[in-house]
Amino acid sequence: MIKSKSKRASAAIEHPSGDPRFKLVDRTLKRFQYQQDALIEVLHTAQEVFGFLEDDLLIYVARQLKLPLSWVYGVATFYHFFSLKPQGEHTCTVCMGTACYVKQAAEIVAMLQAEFGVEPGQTTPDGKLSVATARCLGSCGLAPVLVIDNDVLGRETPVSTLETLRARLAGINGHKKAPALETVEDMEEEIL
Amino acid sequence: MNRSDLHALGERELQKQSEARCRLLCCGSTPCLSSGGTAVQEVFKGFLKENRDLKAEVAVVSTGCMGPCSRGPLVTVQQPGEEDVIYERVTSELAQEIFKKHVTDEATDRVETHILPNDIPFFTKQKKVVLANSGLIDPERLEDYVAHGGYLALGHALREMTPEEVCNEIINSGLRGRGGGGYPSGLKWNLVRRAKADKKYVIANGDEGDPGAYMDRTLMESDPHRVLEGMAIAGYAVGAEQGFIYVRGEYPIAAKRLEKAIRMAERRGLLGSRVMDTAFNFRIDIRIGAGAFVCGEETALMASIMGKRGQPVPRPPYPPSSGLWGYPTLINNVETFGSIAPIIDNGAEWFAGIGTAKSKGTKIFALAGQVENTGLIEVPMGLSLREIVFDIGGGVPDGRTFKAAQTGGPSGGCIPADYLDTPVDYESLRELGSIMGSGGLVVMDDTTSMPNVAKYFMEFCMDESCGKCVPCRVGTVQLYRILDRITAGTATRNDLTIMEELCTMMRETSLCGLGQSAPNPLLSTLRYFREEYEALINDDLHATNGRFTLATPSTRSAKEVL
Amino acid sequence: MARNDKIRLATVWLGGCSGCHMSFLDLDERLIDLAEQADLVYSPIADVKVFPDNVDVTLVEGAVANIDHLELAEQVRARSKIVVSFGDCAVTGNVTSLRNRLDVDDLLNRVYQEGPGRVPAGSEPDGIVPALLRRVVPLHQVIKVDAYIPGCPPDPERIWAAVSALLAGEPVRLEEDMRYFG
Amino acid sequence: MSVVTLTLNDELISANSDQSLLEVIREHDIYIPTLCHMEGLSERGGCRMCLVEVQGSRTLQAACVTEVAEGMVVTTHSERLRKYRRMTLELIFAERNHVCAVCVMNGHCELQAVAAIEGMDHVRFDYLHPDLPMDISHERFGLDHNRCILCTRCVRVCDEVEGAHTKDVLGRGINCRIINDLNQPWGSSQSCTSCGKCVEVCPTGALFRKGATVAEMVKRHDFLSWITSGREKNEWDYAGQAPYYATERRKE
Repeated sequence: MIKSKSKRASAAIEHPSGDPRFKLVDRTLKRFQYQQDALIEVLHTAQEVFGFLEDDLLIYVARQLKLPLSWVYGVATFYHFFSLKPQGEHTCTVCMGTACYVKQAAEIVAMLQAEFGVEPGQTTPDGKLSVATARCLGSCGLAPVLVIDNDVLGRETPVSTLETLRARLAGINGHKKAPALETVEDMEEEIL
Repeated sequence: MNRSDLHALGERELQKQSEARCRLLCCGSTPCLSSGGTAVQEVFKGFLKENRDLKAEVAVVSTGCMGPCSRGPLVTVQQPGEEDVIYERVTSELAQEIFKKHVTDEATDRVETHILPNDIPFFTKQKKVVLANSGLIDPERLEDYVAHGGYLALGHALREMTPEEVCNEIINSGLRGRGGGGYPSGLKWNLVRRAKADKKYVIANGDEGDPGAYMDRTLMESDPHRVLEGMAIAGYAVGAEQGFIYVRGEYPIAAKRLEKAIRMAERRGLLGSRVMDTAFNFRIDIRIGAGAFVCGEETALMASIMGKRGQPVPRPPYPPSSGLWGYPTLINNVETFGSIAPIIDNGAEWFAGIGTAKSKGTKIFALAGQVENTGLIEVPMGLSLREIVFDIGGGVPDGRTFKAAQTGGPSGGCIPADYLDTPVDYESLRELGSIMGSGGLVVMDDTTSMPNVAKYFMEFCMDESCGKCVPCRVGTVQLYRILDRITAGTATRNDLTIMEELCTMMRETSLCGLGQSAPNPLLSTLRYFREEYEALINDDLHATNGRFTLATPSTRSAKEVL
Repeated sequence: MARNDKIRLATVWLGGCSGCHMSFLDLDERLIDLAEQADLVYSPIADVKVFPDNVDVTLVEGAVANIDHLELAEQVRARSKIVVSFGDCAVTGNVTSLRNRLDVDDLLNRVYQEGPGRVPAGSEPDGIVPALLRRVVPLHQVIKVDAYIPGCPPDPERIWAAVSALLAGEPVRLEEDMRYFG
Repeated sequence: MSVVTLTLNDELISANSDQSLLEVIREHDIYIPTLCHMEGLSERGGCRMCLVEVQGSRTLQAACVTEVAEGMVVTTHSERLRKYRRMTLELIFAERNHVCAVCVMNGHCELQAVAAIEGMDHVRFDYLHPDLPMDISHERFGLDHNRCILCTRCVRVCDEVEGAHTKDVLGRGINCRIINDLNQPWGSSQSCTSCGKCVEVCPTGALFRKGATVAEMVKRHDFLSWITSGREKNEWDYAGQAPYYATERRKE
């Protein structure tokens, strides 16, 4: 591909923890031939595999791509997609696109704040629920839209959202956030 | 694969399709899938599983977007010799009835009420050029695209036209950038073509960030090959061998389909080395955005492709002379690339015959907000706003009245009812203080508070400011705070003056388009709905000073800045 | 100049250290010139309890930090023709505003409860000690201000340049080297 | 390289085609304020102080990142430009806690000087008063985010001149902040060479030598041309390093 600045055969440094999940990050690194411009792609994979970007992971990526730590940290914090904190067991993302906004999506956010005490971008202290807002999920026809644990729900009201969330948190209607990926093989399948 | 192979492939597919007694097209776009479309497809597929003998004559196809998203899930039934029938709000139960009626020929009267007539203005006022295949083909099958004339334009360009001729064709078509700026695409292509360099790049900008807009997502999801074909033609025209599609991170389905499309096209020799047995090589790679609106700005987008913080750099130099890694780069919106193949197929004159004197062709809009029919529409340039909102959109629901239409998202403005008869083209919208933008069109009814709308967009710009230049980084925060005070009723007349001054200043001094256009929603609402702001201004000094005392509740919004 | 034609001058001390007033006194012999042209009708260095009516020029030192400041500032504006922000605290909030990063209750607790000299608890306004504002703000955030004299404190030359312009009925235009904050 | 002719404030002048507008403006002894620009570093174009009017251009251009061109007509000072410069300064002063009176750089600060020169005598916007920390974990230097204007001179000098790239910028928009390595205490940085270049190029009191108190911090920017001309041309540039004759020094 382009600009093979740092082509290295297999100089990969293993992470001391021996966590097998690093293998998946390595796979993306290899796919992009350890090119520095692949940083964002690598961070995407890293976050997908680990759930969030902890310091050790950022250091690992920086070392593999031979980039300065501050550069990697600067990129990871620039983009909203990357999270440096662990996410809750369940997530609720409220779309705040224009169409959802004019259809009172803010009321749902206010409800979440009142009921669970969390603002967008926060996780409840018990680690059960993370609340986020999105710019536009591109489902404006169904406004207001939200995503609970990867399920897109349309034409929501504060009441209907609360019901769904209570059920999810109580474990009724069961499935957790993402279908729990137990093994590296599962994850490989998921990612590829 | 050369042109005759391509032709044969298309013929085979057409033959196969015509053999089917009944084709059930199910919309597989995000809005339909999330309103129950998945279950509908499962019902159809379940039937076929049960009746294996039907498999040869009945096809269930997951297609791209059919348009009227608020009426989803949508199903189109195609039968030879008959007009297509579109069903709206299809449930699992209804799917069974549809299957009975069209496949097993059982009588049922329960489906009639769900038929969406295809002679309603929603369809008749539209003109589908870019979205011609959307909703009719299976986006995951190259053959289906080829059967609908796909990759013929690429073959034609490669065999019959010089790069210069391709550029001229695009210039003559009058096509302008669909990402919002409206720069003549052909001129841009020519700049890149003329630039002398060892390498050149083509980038398709699919980082559709405007809230309330999903044209690009739909195009990438519904007809990915069309984008690839447009890019390949561009690559040939400008002399690039590498292309990138920058897909917004929120669009995983689009990315997956594009990736699959690239793989299939490469396998068939329509991309990659020696494209269609010519000397032209063209590879396309996907880059996934990571959530930054500013990356829609071309220099920020390139920074992001290069793995950096998505911060814009001052222009000039413009990407056509110095872009990715310093090489000449052509950046166009995916919708622009979507218009290329039809132009090559039908000729520049045909395309220039659609639209107005200065704005040619069609434009896709995402119609949303307080309007009866929300969804994705494609109309000829120059259609009036009234026709879009009232004829296609079906007007404002719940007996409310139309107040304004917001176009161009956070960089655009609000157009009031007085201007409903304005033709929608680049110049007219700009004159009204808005912009065409990428195509979000949100209708607001009389319950909407305009200062609130302005505040909403300012909060957006504040969150999305990259932080590089002072006017945008701090100006957006200051404007947001003033708007917050205005909506809370604690703003003074002086606040209003400072706010207007700051708007003008940011427009003229910000580094990139985001900061320069951030005041637009505010300025346009101020222009048309000034009385709403005035009504919220408090002229009693003592009362407004009350915001500093502890007794008064905080005027800070829940989302406190800093 | 007839005696009753004298300019009615006032100086006000809000949330500041009084350094600006000290600097004002450093006008030294120029104070005598000043006294010939102006009457000091209200000032922390004059024993006047109520801010009078019909003041021509008021110099305000200090930021607006509590409700008394707020009230006085509004009075000053209502009763003065020209109001001047006098010194960095009035102009920018300066040191007085350094507390703005803290919540008011935290601030009071830190100073009066956790500090060495403990004061009985009770955050209810008692009518004697004025309640703090949520945030310390510069003067022009609460009233219209006509001229600004930056500096912490502004040196006497700066003050004199501004005051003599005002006495002559001219707008205050400080030279570049007299415009520095700090 | 060729010679171009352009009009600068109504005067016809000539310049080398590879020069930036800012260089040419300064060569002609016209004062134009800058904050993020620094001789010897790459240009950023972020502070917007050096904006000028270029005839025929839709927007104002930052002189530091604009190349001169034949026939260009440039205005460096107009009512509009003066007003915008003052407003930009107002925004900067409102953004963080620039309390000159208690700053190590009082009297030597570029921001303070530019404000005085441009006549920015009060800020009409809300002071945001963010609650920002101070990093004094480094043995010799301190970083006070309250004084930082995000000009990124420190980031650039660390990357471009020292080559360590210890510093970068975290976050975006109003939440941007200068970081060391992985947003860790400066003193714990492994990549920092403690060369102190960042401190010397910082225009405000954001980076300072420990031990300096109010108004005591003076920075020297001239070392950059010393290093770069020495490295690139084997010529060490004594400009601005006066007094360097021993006799003169003795007179001091």
